This record gives sequence, structure tokens and C-alpha cells, in this order.
Amino acid sequence: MSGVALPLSFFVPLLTALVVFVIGVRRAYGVILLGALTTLAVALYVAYAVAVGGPQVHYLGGWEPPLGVELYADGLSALMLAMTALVGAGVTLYAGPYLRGKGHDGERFWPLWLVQWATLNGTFLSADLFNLYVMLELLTLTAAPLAAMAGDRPSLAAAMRYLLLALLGSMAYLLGVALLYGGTGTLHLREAGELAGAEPYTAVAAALMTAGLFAKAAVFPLHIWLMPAHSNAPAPASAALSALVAKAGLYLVLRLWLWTFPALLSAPMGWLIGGLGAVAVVYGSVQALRQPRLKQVIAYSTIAQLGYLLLLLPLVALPAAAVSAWHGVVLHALAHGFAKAGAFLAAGNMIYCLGHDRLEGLRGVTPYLSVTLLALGLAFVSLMGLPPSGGFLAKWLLLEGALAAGQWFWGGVVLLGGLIAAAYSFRVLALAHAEVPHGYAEIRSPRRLPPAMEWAPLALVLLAYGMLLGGVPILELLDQGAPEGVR
Amino acid sequence: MSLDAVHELLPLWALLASVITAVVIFALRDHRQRQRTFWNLFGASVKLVLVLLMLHGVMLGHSYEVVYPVLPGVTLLLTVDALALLFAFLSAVLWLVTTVYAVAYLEHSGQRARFFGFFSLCVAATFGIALAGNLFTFFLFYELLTLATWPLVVHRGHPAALAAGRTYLAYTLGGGVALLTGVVAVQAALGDVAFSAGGIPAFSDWAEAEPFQATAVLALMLAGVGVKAALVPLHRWLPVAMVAPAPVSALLHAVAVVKAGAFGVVRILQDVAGPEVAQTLGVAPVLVALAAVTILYGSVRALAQTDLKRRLAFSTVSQVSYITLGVALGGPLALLGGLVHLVHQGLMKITLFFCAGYYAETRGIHRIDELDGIGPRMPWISAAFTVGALGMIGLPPVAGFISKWYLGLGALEQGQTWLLGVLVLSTLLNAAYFLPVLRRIWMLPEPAGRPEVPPERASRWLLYPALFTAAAALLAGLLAAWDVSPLGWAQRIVEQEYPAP
Amino acid sequence: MIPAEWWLGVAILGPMLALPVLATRRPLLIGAVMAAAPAVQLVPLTLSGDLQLSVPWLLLEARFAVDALGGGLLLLSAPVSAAVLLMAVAQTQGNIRQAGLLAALTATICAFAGVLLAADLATFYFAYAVMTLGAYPLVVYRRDPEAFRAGRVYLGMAVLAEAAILAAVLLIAASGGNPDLAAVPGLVAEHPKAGLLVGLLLAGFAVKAGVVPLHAWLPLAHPAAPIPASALLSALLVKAALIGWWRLLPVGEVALPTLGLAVIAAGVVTNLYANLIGITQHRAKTVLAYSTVSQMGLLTTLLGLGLIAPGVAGAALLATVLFAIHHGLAKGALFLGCGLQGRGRGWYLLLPALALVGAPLTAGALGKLAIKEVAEPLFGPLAAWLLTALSVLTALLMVRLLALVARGEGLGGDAPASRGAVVGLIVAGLVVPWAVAALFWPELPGAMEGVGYWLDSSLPLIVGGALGAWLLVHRHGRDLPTIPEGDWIKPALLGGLRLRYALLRIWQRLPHPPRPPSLSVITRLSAAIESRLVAVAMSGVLFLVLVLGISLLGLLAGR
Amino acid sequence: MTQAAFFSLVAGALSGIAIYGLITQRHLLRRILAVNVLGNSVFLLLVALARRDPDYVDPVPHAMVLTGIVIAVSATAFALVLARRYYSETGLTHLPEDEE
Repeated sequence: MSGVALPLSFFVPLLTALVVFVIGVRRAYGVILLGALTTLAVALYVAYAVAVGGPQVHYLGGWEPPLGVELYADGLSALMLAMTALVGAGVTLYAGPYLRGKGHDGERFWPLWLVQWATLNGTFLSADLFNLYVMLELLTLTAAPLAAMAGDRPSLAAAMRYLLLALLGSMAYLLGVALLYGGTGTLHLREAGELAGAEPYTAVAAALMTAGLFAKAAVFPLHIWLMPAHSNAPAPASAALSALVAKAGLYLVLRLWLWTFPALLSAPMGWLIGGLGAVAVVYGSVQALRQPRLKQVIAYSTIAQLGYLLLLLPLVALPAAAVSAWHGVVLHALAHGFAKAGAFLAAGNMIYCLGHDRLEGLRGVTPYLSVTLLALGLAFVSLMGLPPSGGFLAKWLLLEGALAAGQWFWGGVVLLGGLIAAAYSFRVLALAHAEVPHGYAEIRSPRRLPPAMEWAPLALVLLAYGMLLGGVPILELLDQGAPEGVR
Repeated sequence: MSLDAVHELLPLWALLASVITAVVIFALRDHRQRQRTFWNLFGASVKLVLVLLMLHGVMLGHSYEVVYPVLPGVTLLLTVDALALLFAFLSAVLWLVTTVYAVAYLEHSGQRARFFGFFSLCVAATFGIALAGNLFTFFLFYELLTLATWPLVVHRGHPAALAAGRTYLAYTLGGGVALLTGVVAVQAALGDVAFSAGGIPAFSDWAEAEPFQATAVLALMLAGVGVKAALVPLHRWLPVAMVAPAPVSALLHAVAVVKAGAFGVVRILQDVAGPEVAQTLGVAPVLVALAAVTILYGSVRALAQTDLKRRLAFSTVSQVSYITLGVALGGPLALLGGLVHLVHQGLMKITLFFCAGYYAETRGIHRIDELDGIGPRMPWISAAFTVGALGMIGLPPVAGFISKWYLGLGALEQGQTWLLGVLVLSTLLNAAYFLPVLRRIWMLPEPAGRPEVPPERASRWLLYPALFTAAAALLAGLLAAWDVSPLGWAQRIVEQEYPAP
Repeated sequence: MIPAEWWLGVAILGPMLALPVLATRRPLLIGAVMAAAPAVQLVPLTLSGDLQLSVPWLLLEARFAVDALGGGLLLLSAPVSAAVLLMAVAQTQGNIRQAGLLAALTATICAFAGVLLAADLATFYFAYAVMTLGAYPLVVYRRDPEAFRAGRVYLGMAVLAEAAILAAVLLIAASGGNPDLAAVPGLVAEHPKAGLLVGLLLAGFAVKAGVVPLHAWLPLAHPAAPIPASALLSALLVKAALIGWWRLLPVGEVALPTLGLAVIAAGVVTNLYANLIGITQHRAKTVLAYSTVSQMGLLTTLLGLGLIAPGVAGAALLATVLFAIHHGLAKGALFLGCGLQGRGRGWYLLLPALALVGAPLTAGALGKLAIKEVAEPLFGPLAAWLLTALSVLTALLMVRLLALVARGEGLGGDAPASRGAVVGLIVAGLVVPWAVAALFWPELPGAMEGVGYWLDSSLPLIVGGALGAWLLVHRHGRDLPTIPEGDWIKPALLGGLRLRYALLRIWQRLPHPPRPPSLSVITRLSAAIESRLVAVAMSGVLFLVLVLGISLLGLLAGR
Repeated sequence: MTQAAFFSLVAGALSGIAIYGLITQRHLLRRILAVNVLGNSVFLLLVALARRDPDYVDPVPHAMVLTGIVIAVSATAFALVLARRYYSETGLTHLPEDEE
């Protein structure tokens, strides 16, 4: 049974997408919900199976590597899968009323999103480097149209920019895969790592793959496409893009460096990549500080938050820090996923009600958007890493790792990033508390939110807070199949 | 679940009492005033009862402990010892009182659901701080408190409030970062260690092995809690935060925020580092000096204020440092003085803020020179104010005297005679900024043309809390030698911290 | 029936318990009850045995007891309080602030009783502080600028003194917790910081005692306060300083000759100075205030004697009690007498004035004799000579007072109660000191024999009276120098004000620190960077750089 | 020089040209083409890799190239559609930040 669950998590959303595409959204809305729930159930089952039975393997069609495609779920995959499923379910529930309210029928949105979901699951489950290339490319090809959906000048330009950089990144990745294959003769993630030492070709391959993934995951300084693309997409799409798609790229970076290229992970390498992450943390947050619109703030926040994940690389080589840092980074990925999706959906509620997401418009909306603002506030709290959120646990662990190894610099980055995050978060939240300018209230005629839209962001964000209760089981799950150094 | 298990989890229930209240109130629509008031009072009363039960239990020698592993090697730990109960009981009582006051105060303002929700959350956080059994738990609730109070500070939403909120966050979050660094460094060095009276043994070993690191960590943690305790030069947020509604100021100054900081100083110095280690590392003397500077600086600044609430705010800056001073001095008597002032200052300051709010709400009085002749007009509230002010000066029999007495004895016990000068000078300064206010209230004639005073009955729910706390402050001093007075309870704590040889 | 020791508590709080009678609004009843209430202060004296009350839950385990000093001064306190309250009721009938005045008076009276009966340090400090503060409303009762100025000076000096006392109290407590007052002198004597401690105690209580130059509040407060309040201040309040000194200082424990001499000098100077300044004053109550200062100087001298020689400390204490009773009753009568209307009031004042001068057969003569008895063994005839000289000045002052009072206008119109209060006090002044002397110092009246004594005690009266009469008749006091009330305080306050403005000006001229760079710099900078990075071309270049960088480091790691 | 090495070098040169084009050219069509050329260079390299052992043809890279071409075609198609839509919406043939 557990063997089937792995491909199911890929094929269920894909099939749902096909059905929707064929019979049309209007008749298939029930199918969409059913597909989403099934995917969720499958993902949670996979997590359960991994937690109980250790890493799960499935060969597609019974074909074993090197020709066949291996699906492999260890603790990390299972957690990402589950997070994706939870966020995905939230996005799916939310998108229906949102799109209806905006006057779209969702003919283009649903197939794209469902394929994207399938692709995400595929990314997390693939143990095959080329298969991962296919998944990455599919992610780009589903994400770019979602970013362009608004069809106006900024979103088209953003999608174009994204597409160009992402294609460059995919090609670089493929080039790296080619080199690696040429050197080792295998496409298997772990096998390649076992075969490839610190050779020149692995160095170049690692560079190409890492840089390519950086372009796809919007790591500083290749981040410029992210903000316009994510802020102009429809809110549910933004949520998926920021919380999941960008993270999939970084997930792969971490996997590559921990499983495939550990031999290359010297201290200077850690400093380079971790340094980029650190710059991203500070730079993205500072950029978020000056944005006039809510979704822009949240999008820049994504750039900053993804930077934290890279802080793992300088720390993971130090025995004193490795385990804490690894745990912290993964918890961060999870907490950020929930919080960021919640934040974007909350921004979507604001757009739904007010027709725009300019920050000034937050003045005096509390009576109409109280639940939404609560979700937004909680999401921001998690993003800045304050208790009792999951973001806090992540930060705690990262910091603990850094300090245990005497790495005060990386600890400082974590703290500084939190502070700037607080600055941009409270800039937003303060406006929600600000008094209404004279004569402002009469102009506004807010729309009432459908319940699904009102509660979905809060539910997602609360998942980030639920991690306070579930920290121990989550990390136990993560230890399943983790590399030697981080167990 | 058996009754025993329920009983064991009392700390959790008490914490949940305010969390659930917060959630319920958030869920209520703004116009559901009666229901909200009911829940507010119900939650506060239930909590008080639960705290009393724990008080009873602790007096019988029972100890409560709630443990939940959050991460491998990191636990959420709620313990109830005498020190925790001192603060918890104070917060539970004053929460109830402040709730009564706030309900009356904010009867006609907007966004009450939000306000009262965060209000309850704020108390939950304070309670959590009180019961925290290790540094992780302490930090968790400490930051939660920052978050929960910010919406209260900016509640009014005008530019001054927003600016105050910014300043508040800049300081408290900055302090939070310092605290977090210290706390995590302790965790990284020692693992998951619980507070223990007289200092964590592992910490003193560590301090011996790595004196430099231990000093830095201790200094960071103290700087972190020092922000909330409004130690100079980290005090700037406190006077600015005065724009908040009066019940918030009262809560901020008496129970929640500054007290959390002061309580943190107690916990870190007494139950993490231990007084001797803090002394050897040289942190405690610096803290003593800082506290002394703060005591004088706050008083001098208070002298120059013309706004009543701002004067009270600077007075808080000064008064809270008494607690810091007492703890940092590091002797049984000084600790006793500091601990008992934790309660006394709360009672007196909350009274003063209640009164300031009353004046502002009923008469629109904000500046001190507008108080002329208000005493004979509003005798009850002014009497409460007088009690609070006299207590702050340290005049017997109001509670402030008892604190000052033990602080002075503690300073002398530690051979720091110069501190006596600080205490006396501070008393003089306190007198210099409180007595003129009392003179205006009671002695000066009312200015002509002041509109007719509404009778005090009209806003009696603003009055009763002030009278209650004033009476409490008076009794705390008058009956100080009684076993269950704050002094008696503080003595019990000191006996645990400094067990008789 | 309450246990005997609880009468101590009743003695303290008794007058306060009478206050609810104000609610009846019946002047006769109020007057009767209020005047009778202080009588409870005498109850502990009538009870036999060593009265000691311990209240473990109150303050810091409060204890009360009655001893010679406290019991003796209760004899002063009860009649003065009764008279003062009676006068206050009589004078403020129908005044809306009557309740306030009576409450403040009663509180002060109770606090004074507390000072007398407190037997532990904290309670003593508590009562003393309440008394000090309770007197403030009395001073500013009239609420005019003069009263407020007096109130400010009073409160300022009192609070400063309170601070010194607090410091001393804490220093004492540091070596003995909250000790019994009886143990305090011993603790002080052995205290490592005894010098500082004694200095603080002397200075702290000197403000209340009005030792020059700390007397400045008295001449301001007395004229500003209403008559009953002035009487209370002069007759009782200032005596609290004596309690403080005699209870806390190690008098009789150790010999402190230098210090004792300094105290004696301060007392003599105070007496001299206050008499001289007092003569120049133009208001009867100011003159009386200076007279109080001068008489307190004599009482200060007694303390000095006790400090010099532990052997005479007992006698000095007895003399202090005797003289304090005499002075309190006489001064109370004088002040209350000033509150009577019309020319005839001068006659009411004559007897107490004579007593102050120490005319033969008056209680004053007894008091002065007591002082002489104590001082003579130490200083020989110098003491008698000095005492006589000082008495001459007192006589001059009294003449000045009577002259000022005689200028009053109108014809009577006092309530009988007011007159009754004055007369009562005069009678008490005649009786009580003699009774005390007869009971506790039987030899003293015995010393009043022989022509020499009579001449000695009449001399100041005759010389001073004659001199005063001559000045009065021939000069009418016209060429007396003009010295403001409170002598040095006015120039000092003006100087302080000027200093404050000067400092403010300097402060305003100080350069202000530059403002820190604002957030907008950061945002502008970040916007500029972002606009450079946004081009795809730039991304391409950075991409290449990244690939090169990672490759290079990877190759290096391979080595 | 073996066949494989030769084609590898050609692939390297091609990718250099492609990246150069991507950086220097502003016109969207040219950029899309540059990406296409880059893709082809990678495919060429893969095909060359398949023959790194002269006696044996590795089928795996061939499969990869086939899949890659399919993806490249669809990506190019989408890019072209997007560029056209962008042109019809804005009248521009380059991205807004590339304005002279």
C-alpha cells in the first residue's frame, strides 16, 4: 500500500487536472475538491508511513534505475509533501470563491495549479536527477502562466522575466546533470553522491546546478523576478508560488549539497552560499520595508525568508551545529510555507474586499476583516520568528546550532533578519490599527467574504503555530533517512 | 482524567483561563458588550480562583509542574513555586481589577473586541512569565507579552499612538533579541536547564570554566529583560507608551510589561546565575550601579513633566529599578525589599494610573496644573491618588515604606552605604514631584469657570478599582508583618533562595 | 473591658475616633466631644504597671510602651490638644472647611501621641512622618500666597529632614532589624558609622526643633497657619524633635564632650539669635514663633549637657520634660490668646508671658531652675549667668509681644469656648509643671529658697521689662531694623530662583546632538540597488559570476 | 580528438554564445532564441556523452535528450505566446527595465 502512495501523490492531482481540463471547471468543481482532499490524505499517509516504517521507495512501473524512475520518500520529502498538501488544500479551498468573486471561471487556473501541485509532489519524491529536471521545468511552465494570469503589463513583463531566468536556470541545471552523469554514470541522487568525490567536474556540475536552482528559487542576487511575479499573480497562485514553488528549488539545493555534493562543502563554500543567504535575509527584508503594497511586502519577505534556508550550509559541516541547524532549517521551511501562504491569502482577502492591496487601505478595515487581519498578524509573527510560532522554533534551533558551534556571525544574521522582518511586519500591522482619515469610511463599501476565504488563511497560519505542539514528532519524522551528519 | 491529574495541571488551567477568554472575546462581535463583559470578568475570576487554589496548595507544601517537550531537548515547563505565585497572584488580582476598570473606561470606544482580546492575551503572557520554569518558557511568554501589548499601545490609532508603538517595539524587540541570544547561548552550553533557587549549579560551573562567555551571556539576558524593566538607558519606550488608554498604562506599569522585566531580572539573577556567580562575574555590581542611576534619573525626569501620566511614567522608570536594585544587590534583605516592591509598586502605581485615567475620563484633565482643587470635588478618587503618591514617596504606612526599609537594610547588609544616599535622594525627589501634585489637588482653589463636576457615582466602576488598590496598598504596608502580606510571602521566597545554613 | 495595654492604642487613636461626631453638625456637641477626646491620652498614665503593647501583624511588628519621656509629654499633649480642638471648633463654626481643619488637627495630635508611645523604630518613624506631613495642611490652611509660601518652605525643609532621619533609621535598623527604641541608643553607640549616624539624627530632628539656622520654617508657618494650628505646632510638634533626640541618640550611654559642646553652642546661639530677630518682628505670631525657636534652643542645650556627661543625662532628661511641659502649655496659651479678639486679650497673655521669662513662682522659673541645676555641676556659675542674660532677652521679646497684642482693636466678641480654652491652658500651665516637679523631682521646688534665688529669678524680668518699657515708650520700636520673617530664607529662595534660570539658560545654549540618519536613506539606497539588479542582463552576468565562484571554491575543496 | 570531445567543445562554444546573447540582446525573440540555443548546446553535450565510450552507446542520455527536446519545445512555445501577448499589450519588444 505504502509503495503505491508515492506515485499516487503525483498522479492524483495530475489526473484531477486532466479531468478538469476536459470537462470544464463548472462541472468539475466537486472533482477538484475531491482530488485535493485525496492528495492531502495520500500525503499525510506517506508522512505516516515514513514515520512508522522509515524511508519509502517506489520504482515507477517496476523499472529499476538506471533506466527506471525511482520515487523515494524520506523524512524530509514526507514533511515537504505534507506541508505542500496542507497548503495546497488551503489554496484549493480558497481559490474557488476567490476566482468566482473576481469574475474568473478558473478555466486556466485550475489545471495549472493542479499540475503544479503534482509537480511539486514529484519534485519532493524524485530521487532521479533528470526526473528532477523535468519537474523543475514543469514547475516553471506552470508558475509562469499563473504569474501572467492577470494579463496586464506588469504581470506579463514579470512572467517574461521569470520565464527567461528560469529557463536559463533549468538549462544550467541540466548541464550540471549532464556533467555529473558523464562523470559518474548515474542519475541517482545518492548514488551519484557516493560515486562523485571532490573532482573538478563535480565542482562545475555543482556550480551549474546550484546557480541554476538559485535562479529558479530567487536567491539573491538572482531574485529580481520574484517580487513582480508573485505580487501580480492571483492571491491563491501567489500563495502557492511563494510558499511552495520557490521553496522547491531551495529544497533541491539543500538535498544536492547534503546528499550529492557533501565532499565539496568546504568552509569557504559554506561562507559563499551561506553569505548569499545572509545577504538575501537582510536585503529582502529591507526591500520589503519600502513597498507600498501588501503583496509586494509579502513577496519580498519570501526572498528574505528563503535566505535562511541557505544558512544551513555553513553550519552543517560543524558537528556541534549540524543537527540543530538542520532541524531548524526544515522547521523554517515548513513554518514559512504555512505562514507565507496564509499571508498571501489574507492579502487576497483584502483585494477581494477593497479592490486593491495598497497598505494605506488597511486603515480602519478591522471591523470587516478582523479574521483576515488576525491571520495576517499571526503570519507576520511567525515570519519574524517570534513565539509561539513555528518560525520561532526554527529560529531558536538555528540560533542554538550557531551558538553551540561558536558561529556568532550566523546567529547574528538570524537575529538581524528577525528584527528587520519585525520592522516591515509592524509597518503593515500598525496601519491596520491606525485611525481612519476623516471622511474615509463613507467611501468604502467592503464586500463580505465567503466563509472559506475568511477562515482558510487563519487555518493555514495556525498550522505554523501548531508546530509548537508537534515539534518533537516532526523532528522525529525528519530523522528518517537523514544523512549521517545531521541525525 | 482523575481529579488528581486535573489538580496537577492547575497551572495549565489557569493559563488557559485567560487564553480562552482571549479567544472567546476575539470571536465576539464588537457590539456584544454584555457578553464580553461577562466573559472578561468570568475569565478573570476563574483565574483568580485557580491561582488561589495553587496558593493554597503551595502553602501546604505542594508543588505543581507541567512539562511538554516542544523540541528534542527543549521543554515547555510551567512550575509553581513561591516566587512564581507572588507574581502570578499579583497579576491575577490586578487583572480582575483592571478589567473592571477597563470595561467602564472603554465603554464607548471602538474596537473593543480587539482590545479586550489582546488584554486577556497580555495577562496570559504575564502569567506564563510568572510560571515559566526554564528559560525557554520564560522567553516564549516574554515575547508573547511584547506582541500582545503592542495592539494595546497603538489602540487609539492616532499618529502619536503609532509612533509610540514603533518606539515600544524598537526597544522591546531589540531587548528580545538580546534575551534570545543569551537564552539560546545558555541552552547551547548547558542544555535544557530548569530554574533553581539560588542559581543553576551547571551555570556556576560554566561560569568558572568560561567566565568571559558566561559574563557576556548574563549581560545579554539582563539587557534583554532590562528593556522591559526600563533600566536607563533602555527606558525610552516607557514614557512614550503613555499614549495608550489608561487601563493599558495601568497594566503596563503595574503588572504586565515592566514587571515582567523586573521579574525576569529576579529569575535570571537568582534562579539562573545565582547571586554569588553574578557577583563574581561582575554583572551584579554593574546592574546595581545602573539601577541606582535609573532610580535617580527617572525621578529627575519626572520632576520636569507637566503631563500627569508622563510624570507617572517616569516615576515608574525610577520605581521599578528598586526591584532591580534589590535583586542585584544580592543579599536576603535586599532581595526581600526588591521582591516586596514588585507587589507594592504594582498596587501603588496601578492606583495612580487608575486615578489619572479617572481624571482624564471624567474631567478631561491631563496636565498637572489642571488638577487644582479637584480634591474636595472628587474626594474619593483623590484620596486614592494621595495614598498611591504617598506610598511612592515611601511614607509609612503605605506599602512603599516597607520596600524602602528592606532595600535600605539590604544595601547596608551588603556594605553599600552609598546606596542609602541614593534611596534617600530618591525619596526626596519622589516627594518633590508628588507632593506638589497633592498640593494642587487638595490645597489650591478650583479655577473659576470649571464646568460642574459630574458626581462620582456616575463613573463608579472607574472609582471602585482605584479605591480597592489604594486600600490594598495601604493594608500591604500597615499589615506588613502579617504572614500572608506581600512581605510575608516574599520572606518565604527569600528563605528558599537563601536557605538558612 | 479592654486589656490594659490596649489603652495605649486607644490613647493614640482616641481623638480620631471622635471625628465622626462632626457629622452631627451640632456645635455644642462637637465642641464637647472634641475637647474631651484628648483626655484618653491620659488614661495610660493612670494605669499601673509597665504598659507594653505588641501588635505583631502591624507594620513591622509594631510595639508601644509608655515611659518617662513619653508619659511626661502626654501630660502636655492632652491639655494642649483639648484646648486647641476646642478653640478650633469655636473659631470655625459654620466654616465649610471646619471638618478639614479638625481632621488635620486630630491626625497631627494622634500622630504626636504615636511618636510619644511608639516603642520600636519603624513605628516611631511612621508616626513621626505622619505627624510631619499632617501638619502641612495646617500650615497652608488659609490657602493664600503667604500660606503657600510657608507651606512650601515647611514641606521642603521637613522632607529634607525626613530624608536624613530615614537614612539614620535605616542605618540603625541595619544593625538590629526593627529594634526596640530602648535598645537604639546602645546600637547607635556601637554602630560602625556612629559619627555619621549621630550627625544625621542631630541634623534631622534639628529642623523640627528649629535650631538656627534650620528654624526658617517656624516664623513663616506660624503666622500663616490658623491660630489653633499655630498653637499645636509650637506647643507639641516641635517637641517631637526632643523625643527623637533623646530616644535615638546615645545620651547617657557614652560621653561625647565635643559634640555636646557643639550642641550646647547651637542651643545658646539659637536662643540668642531668635530672641534678637524676634524683637524686630511686627506680627505677634511671628514674635511667638521666634520665641518658640529661642526656647527650643534652651531645650537643645539640655541635650548637649546630656551628651557631655552621661552622669547628668537622667537629670537633663527630667529637666527637658519639665521645661517642655512648661513651654508647651505657656506657648499654647500665648498662641490661643492671640486668637482672642480685642484689647483685653493682652491680659490673657500676661501670665504665660511671665512664665516664659521665668518670673518667680511661675512654672518658667521652675524650668529654668531645672536647667541651672543640670548645667551648674558642669559649667559652674557661667551657666547661671548665661541663663540670666538670655532670660533678659526673652523678657524683651515678651514685652514686644505684649505691645503688639495690645494694639489689637475691637472689644471682645469671642465665643466663651475660646476664652475657656485659653484659660484652661493657663491654669494647666500653672498646675501641671509644679505637679510633675513635685512628683518626680521633689528637691527642685525646694531649691527655690533664699533671697539670692528670688533676686536671680526676678532680675531678668526687671531688667528686660524696664528696657522693653523704655524702648516702647521712647522709640515705639520705630528704628528696629526690618528683617523679613524667616530671616535668611527669603534671600536664599530668590538666589535659588536666579540660579535655576541661569542654569536653564546654559542648558538651552548647549549644542544639541545631531539627529541620527533616518530610515529613508536606507530605503533610497535599497531602491537604487534594486533598480540596478532588475535587468535580465545583470542577472545573467551575476549568474555567470555565481557559477564561476562556486566552481572555483569546489575545485579548491577538491584539492 | 575523439568525436565526443569535439562535440563537447562545440557544445561549450554554443552555450557561451547563447549566454552572451541572453545578456546582450534586448529583443525578447532573440532572448528566447538564446535560451533555445543554450538548450541545444546541452542536448549536444548529452549526445556526445552517450558516445564517450567508443564501443558502446549509452541509451540514457538519448532518452534524456528526447525528453528535454519535448520540454524545450513546449517552453519555447509558451515563451513565444507570452512574448506576443506582451507585445500586443504594451507594444514593446523588450522588457520595461531595458528601456534605453
